[in-house]
Amino acid sequence: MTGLLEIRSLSAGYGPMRVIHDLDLVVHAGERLAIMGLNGHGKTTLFRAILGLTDWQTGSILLGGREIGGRRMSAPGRRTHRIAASGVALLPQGDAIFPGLTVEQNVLTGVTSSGTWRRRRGRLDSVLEIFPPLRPLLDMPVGKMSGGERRMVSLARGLMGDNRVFLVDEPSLGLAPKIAAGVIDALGQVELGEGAMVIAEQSIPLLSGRMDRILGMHSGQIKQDAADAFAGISVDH
Amino acid sequence: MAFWTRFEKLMSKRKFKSIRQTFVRSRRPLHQWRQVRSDRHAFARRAYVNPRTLRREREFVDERTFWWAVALVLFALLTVVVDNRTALNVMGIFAIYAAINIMWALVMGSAGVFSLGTLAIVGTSGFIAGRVALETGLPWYVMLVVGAVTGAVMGVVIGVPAQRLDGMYYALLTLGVVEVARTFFKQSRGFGSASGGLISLPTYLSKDQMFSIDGLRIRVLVALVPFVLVLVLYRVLEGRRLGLLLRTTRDSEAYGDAIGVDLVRIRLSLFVISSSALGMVGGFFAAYNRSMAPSVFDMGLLLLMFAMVVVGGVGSAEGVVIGTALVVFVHNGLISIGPIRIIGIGVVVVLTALFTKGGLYGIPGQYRRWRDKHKSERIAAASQRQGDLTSEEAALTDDKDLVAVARFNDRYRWQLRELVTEAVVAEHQARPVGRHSPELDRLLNYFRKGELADKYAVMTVEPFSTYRVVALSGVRGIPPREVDEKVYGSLDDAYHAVFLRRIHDLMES
Amino acid sequence: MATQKLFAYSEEISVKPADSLQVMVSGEGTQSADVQLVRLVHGDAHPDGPGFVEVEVDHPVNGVHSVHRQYTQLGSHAVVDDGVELLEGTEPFTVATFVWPSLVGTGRQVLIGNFDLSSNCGWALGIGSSGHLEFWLGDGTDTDHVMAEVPLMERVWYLVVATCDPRRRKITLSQVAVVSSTNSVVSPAVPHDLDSVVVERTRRKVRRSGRPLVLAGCWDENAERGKHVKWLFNGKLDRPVIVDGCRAGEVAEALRSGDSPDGVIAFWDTSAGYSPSGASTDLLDVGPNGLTARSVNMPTRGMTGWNWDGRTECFLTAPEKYGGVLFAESSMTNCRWSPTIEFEVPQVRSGCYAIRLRAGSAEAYAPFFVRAKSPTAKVAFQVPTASYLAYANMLMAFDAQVAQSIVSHTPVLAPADVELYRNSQFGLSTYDHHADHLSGVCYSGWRRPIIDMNPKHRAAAIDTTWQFPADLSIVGWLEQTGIDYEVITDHDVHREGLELLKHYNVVITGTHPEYHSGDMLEATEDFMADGGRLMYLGANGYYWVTSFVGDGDVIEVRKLEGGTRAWQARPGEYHHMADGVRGGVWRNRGRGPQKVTGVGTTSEGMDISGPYRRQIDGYGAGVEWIFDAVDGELFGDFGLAHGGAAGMEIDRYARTLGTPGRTRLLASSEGLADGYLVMIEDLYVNLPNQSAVSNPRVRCDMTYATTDSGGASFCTGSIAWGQALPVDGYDNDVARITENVLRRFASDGPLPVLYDELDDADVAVVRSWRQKQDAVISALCDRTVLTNLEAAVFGPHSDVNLRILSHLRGDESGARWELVEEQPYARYVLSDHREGTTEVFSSAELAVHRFLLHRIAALEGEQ
Amino acid sequence: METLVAVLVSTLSLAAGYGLLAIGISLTWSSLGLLNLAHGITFGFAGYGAWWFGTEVSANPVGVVIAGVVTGAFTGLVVVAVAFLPIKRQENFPVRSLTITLALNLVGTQILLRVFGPKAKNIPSVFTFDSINLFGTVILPDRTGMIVTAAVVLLATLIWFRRSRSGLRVRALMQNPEGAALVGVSLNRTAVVVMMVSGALAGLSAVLLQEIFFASPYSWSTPLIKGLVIALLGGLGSIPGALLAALVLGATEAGTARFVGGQYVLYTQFALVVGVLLARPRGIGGLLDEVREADE
Repeated sequence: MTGLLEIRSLSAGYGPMRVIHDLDLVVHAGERLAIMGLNGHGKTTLFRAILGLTDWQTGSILLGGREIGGRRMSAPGRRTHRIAASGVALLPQGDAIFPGLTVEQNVLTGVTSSGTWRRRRGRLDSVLEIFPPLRPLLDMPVGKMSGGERRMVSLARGLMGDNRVFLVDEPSLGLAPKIAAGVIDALGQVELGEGAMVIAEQSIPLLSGRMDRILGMHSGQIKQDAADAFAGISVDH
Repeated sequence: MAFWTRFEKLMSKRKFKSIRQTFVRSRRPLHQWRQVRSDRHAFARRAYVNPRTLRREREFVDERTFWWAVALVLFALLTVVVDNRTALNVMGIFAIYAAINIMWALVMGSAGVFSLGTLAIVGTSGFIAGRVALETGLPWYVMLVVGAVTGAVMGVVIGVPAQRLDGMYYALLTLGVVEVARTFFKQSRGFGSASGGLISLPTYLSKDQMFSIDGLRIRVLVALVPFVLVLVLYRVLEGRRLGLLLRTTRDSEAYGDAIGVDLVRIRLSLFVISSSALGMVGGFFAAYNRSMAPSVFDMGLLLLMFAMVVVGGVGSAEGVVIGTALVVFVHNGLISIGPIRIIGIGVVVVLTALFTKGGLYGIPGQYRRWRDKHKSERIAAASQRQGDLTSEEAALTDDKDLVAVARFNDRYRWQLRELVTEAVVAEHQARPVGRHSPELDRLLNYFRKGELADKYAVMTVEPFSTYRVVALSGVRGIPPREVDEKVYGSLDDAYHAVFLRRIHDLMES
Repeated sequence: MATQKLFAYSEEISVKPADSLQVMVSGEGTQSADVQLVRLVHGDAHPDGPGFVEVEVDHPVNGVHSVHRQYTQLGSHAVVDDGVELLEGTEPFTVATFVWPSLVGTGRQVLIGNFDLSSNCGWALGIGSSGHLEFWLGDGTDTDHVMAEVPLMERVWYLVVATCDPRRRKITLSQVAVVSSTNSVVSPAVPHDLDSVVVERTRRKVRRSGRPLVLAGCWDENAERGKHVKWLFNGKLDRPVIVDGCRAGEVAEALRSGDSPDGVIAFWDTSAGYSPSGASTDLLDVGPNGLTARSVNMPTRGMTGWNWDGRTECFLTAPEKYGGVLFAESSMTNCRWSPTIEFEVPQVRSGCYAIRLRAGSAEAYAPFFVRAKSPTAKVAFQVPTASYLAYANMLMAFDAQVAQSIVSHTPVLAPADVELYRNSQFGLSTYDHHADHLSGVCYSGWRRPIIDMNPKHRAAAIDTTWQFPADLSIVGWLEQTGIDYEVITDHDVHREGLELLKHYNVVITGTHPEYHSGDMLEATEDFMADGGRLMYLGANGYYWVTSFVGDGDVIEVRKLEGGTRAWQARPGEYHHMADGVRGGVWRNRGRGPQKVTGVGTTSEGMDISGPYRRQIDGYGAGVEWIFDAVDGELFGDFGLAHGGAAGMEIDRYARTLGTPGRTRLLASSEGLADGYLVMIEDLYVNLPNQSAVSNPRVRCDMTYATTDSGGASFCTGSIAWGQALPVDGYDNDVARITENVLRRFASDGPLPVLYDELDDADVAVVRSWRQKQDAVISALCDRTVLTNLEAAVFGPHSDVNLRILSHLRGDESGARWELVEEQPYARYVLSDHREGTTEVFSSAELAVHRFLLHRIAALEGEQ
Repeated sequence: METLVAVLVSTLSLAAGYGLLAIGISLTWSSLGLLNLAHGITFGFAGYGAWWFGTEVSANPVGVVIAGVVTGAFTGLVVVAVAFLPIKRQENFPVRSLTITLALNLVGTQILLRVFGPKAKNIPSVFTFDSINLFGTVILPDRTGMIVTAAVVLLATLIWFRRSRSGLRVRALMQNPEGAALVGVSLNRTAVVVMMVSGALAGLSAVLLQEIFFASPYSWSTPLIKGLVIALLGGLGSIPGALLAALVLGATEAGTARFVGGQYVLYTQFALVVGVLLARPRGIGGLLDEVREADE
């Protein structure tokens, strides 16, 4: 059985630094997958490599059987828009949002096709149901909002398009535990259909029971069986 | 020197037979000549002992003075030798344009003002100097003085807003200044709107010299005077501590405040001084041409001058002069081939901007950087592949012990990474200090031995209750830096946090 | 100013009631400070103990006093107060010196001159920031300089000569390396191109600075600080000279041949002034004008000079080879602040006192010790002030790469440590290096703020109290026992000797009385021979040879080979400048402490501390009273120092090193970890597995011994002991044992007579330890894959296998087997003498492997 | 009243012409960080394009306008290919691109000179309907046409920028290039679109302003400077700011010409701009949002 997203012997890094080492990973259609790992073990870099944002990368990344990765030694970000347009949504950790636009406009930039653009109202409503705190803030410029609210905007934006793969980078980061749990619940509600969702997290308890599969990531490699060991290691935030 | 021969003779006598003492044979004494009436050395030489050969290598501290002297002498000789009027004209124009461009480079480079209004200052000063000379009948050199004063005034008028506006805004505004000046002098009767500018201005040539080729030679040679003056001014302003400071600090007012220097003030005075020099050149320009025309404000000329500065490289006087020589030669020397030559200049400008970082003069440096980068990339790639240094890198290191240690550590880290397991991490968390398994002990011993710089330590916030992780500087007097915002409620937690960071660093190294 | 800072020190260490005492204070960000005289009772604020305890003492000095910022002159240098006009440099002159730079290229340094930075006047011969020899002259507006052609090389002796002719405005500057086989870092066999001669004309003339000449620095002055010395030199100078007229060649020849040049204005013969009682601190001028150079911040004398040939070790036997004077920009032995408070010591009980200062958030203590006006108590607590000085303002946690390896800990820093590191203007400890990272600090003075003397201070490297704050745990315990005691200091014992000690029945030491002078050792020995009783409640004591300089406020220590040392004195520089004695550890001078106390240093390890296990001797006749009211074999598994009474640094019983035969080994430590390694002086060759986990002699011993004159010693062998006393409100086994001993020792009656049961108690301890260890090792064997051994019998081994092998090698049971090589590489015979069997093997590997398997089987069989 | 109407009409027509130029400069700067000084030569080429079509193919007004617009858009394409795409990721991009666009002016002028000669060309009139009489003032047809056309086009641009999906994507790019890439915005494609739109606007203005500036090799410099000055006054990068600035400068020009004298137009305009910038270094748009920082 082939997966929706197949990564084969991927290595990637920044400058002379190699963060991902010969990584193999298959994400199947319809599944929710969690990648656990301590800070700095390459989770964010893996997502960035899938979107072509690392300084260099080698190996193969197949989306629905089509190569979107391959060997690239420079020009980070050159292919990113194409990869994004092909249905990979990165819901990033940092502030990759547009501070001068309002919440509504920010979320609307997530629309990936003109078909969806015509149906944007309905789409917007359903996304706002997942993030109710955003509804009263629709006309507020994002630059004036708190960190937690910004994260919600960037998550909402990722859900607007017709994406096949959702890569969610540390959704709990910077959020109060209660809100973080709510966000994870909300991500659980997203209809995946034939798509898939990959969530990178440091904290196991937040995800337990909500995921189809949990993998451990350790020093740039996926350890298929390592998930349990991480349960014993609590991580300070 | 008599004293030295005697010194050497005395030193070579071996009096203490009991000690095996040798005196390394010394070179002849080094005489350092100084510039006349100055503490500075014109051609200072310095030597250093190459640590790998143990041999002395002597070199000029700054070779530029030497090459400038050679170039100026050659130029003067060329003036005398060349028999072609066009060539001599081109040389004269070159001298004047080079003087203008050097000051322009100073304004853009050191003063950090992106100004396109240079020609407005030159032209206005020339016009006003010419007008004054015509009204008063004073000789030509007065025009230089009047020009300098006018330039200084204009420097103040257009320099002050520069301190308030952003780079691009200011650049465009100065473009407006040129346009305003052009319109004004074109329309103003007093400046010869009827005759197309001021004519019959005083000059330094006598009537019969004016048309002879020898007169032309004198005309060109005298044009070297403002050029050299401006060059000296550039070296003085640029070489001074404050010039360097301005270059390195550009936009950092905070740094200026920190060292108690009013950078804004210095930048402004630099701008005014260079504007005054531009005014002086403007006055000379009027005397050189015996006329002033509003075409000096034309967009076309501005573009050409800009091309000269950009092609050579705005970062140094040398670059500017080379660019000026090139563009003047093509533009004024090759008139016969028509507008295509200007298209050629434009193409060269585009290519320079596309492919170089500091103009043509910067190409050798750019090549060196490219080569170094390439080399270091190769080294990085090789070390990634083989896990140690390249022979190239090893050969470049004086202390071979460092090479051996680096290679060892690289291998050792691979072994240590194998030891990092969840079990080890859990063991450390359970008991950060005390008896440990051999694996954990090995890891800890490696960490404890590490370099001081950036070595982790724990900082007490509240004794017995609150701790943070910091990193040592390794330099006496420089306090540790905080590595993150996290606080730990017990020492064991803090020790474990340090351990996790070290494991992380080991994995990433 | 946003934050307040206070620093203080007291002028004297040890005072008596009615003495007058000055306290020096520097305050930043505040104009005044709240002064309070306090008696210090307990320092460590650890939650398991009683916390910080001090008692405020009524005194007229209490109240608000005004303070101001005081500055400290850092760096050793020498000032020539006389002959200012002779050394002005406005007439032609020649200046020459031998120089051995130890740090070049980090900043400007002056070798000699009267240059004044604030006025740009005067001249100086120095080293530029690029490491070149330079001659500077100032004409009052600007400075001109002439620069040598090549930079100076560190750790190489040069003869440097400069001539300055103001009339012809000509300066010559020459440097010639005078490398011998012994004196520099390079050898004459490998030619280095180091020499340079430069001739140059200048535009400027020297303008008289009106300042005294300085060796190793130049003047600066500003409104805030006033006059001070800057651009300090790092390295050695030898025989600097200033001569009339320009005569470089003659001066060079004279210096080379050891003569005095002609036309001398001043000639500081740095090889003069040595005598059997030590060296003069000032540098003597042997020229006609007698311009002695006054030392500031103790330049180190008795250093090897340019002509040292390695045949002598001491400046007394060949003074002419010892012209070297070491200067260092980080030297500081006395702050020389002006007194802020002066008061009369009140009629208080003898003890540890301090002036406490507070202003806003800042707090400082200036501690001092009050002796009894005349001794009345039976008990004396000897405060190890010499050891306090040795550790004063230690920066190792920040500065030494190996610090974390030594203590097996990540440092735990406090803001005060960071402040000290940032400023480091209060001098260094004898555990630090100078700014050149080459020269160890051998002087430490009392007259400076010492952050380790703050009663609340915790040692950054190990996160426990150390020295004074740790000793306060003993003081706090003494206070609550109600036993009458008095404090005396090392300084008092050094000065007064037995005369002082003989007033007391018992002398109690601090937790770490490491630094002792010969006079102090004699006093202790005489005291015990006289029937005195010693309670040595610490470890690693009586270790380093220590000298007191001048009036005793500064100690001198040279760390030599053979001791556990933070630095290493350079060859030929082993003798103390203060009194000419050889430094190093007392053991290497034949005075190991075991001979007197019964124990001596064996290990240090700061990771964890453990409990004691009562040994066979501990149950013997005549010692039961020591364990009165102590139940169980294991005790002391608590403490403020890493959770045990046995730890930090530890001493052990060792007959071979002189422990007397009648010494009882009452108890030994257990459960120490890998941080505890054998002291290097016990190792002649490096061996694997020398930690407390695998070496039975890495332990601490509690001993008790008596002398025929009624004297006795009780040793705990552990630094952590003292910090275990205060646990549970001083109500614990450790405190009970100590109190049992103290009450018996303090009483005038005789001690119970001891009968020896075992000749060498160490053998018994080692034997029982080995039996337990056999079990541990055989357990390891079970889970280890022994095939690893087969694959590589002769190494390299895994960590576990190495441990097994080390254990087997140290075990005499192997004598049962014999392995004979009958034919090399072909026939090996292994015979078992007990069973009478033999086996034959074709290779050494196979034979050895079988041999090991037998022994492992035997280990398991014995269980 | 008559005067007032005349000044108003003059103001509006000038504002229309300059606004079309300035909005292109502002748009390019804000979305691409490129200060397009080659906007001048785009204007020049577009004028020649319209003239060539009008004289060689057909004088049909619609055709002439389309010819100008297409030439402008095509020139914009050339500019983006030379001055943006190859260097967009290199250091010191703002100064490099500025240099290249200046050099393009130099090259373009010489090409025009070589191909068409120095003589000015007259573009055929576009608006041929009758004059309008408003409160006694006769308004010429090209004035009316100019105002109406420009107003419609500018409004359409503004709506496109504010409301449409591609406008939103351009604005996203202005604010966070990496974020834009993550939602599938292509920098190259956006750059081409923006430059073609701004080139088309320059082309339109070249046709509309033909009465004032004939097509000649050097005639682009004054419109460029005016366009730049308006963009500056509006606060580089702010589109509403640029429109407002166009009105203000148009009014100044019309007022000065009417009441003081045509030769003083430049001075009053310049004084106004300097005054505003000294008071508000970020121009009018500095009061509004979405101004791209000059020193990135």
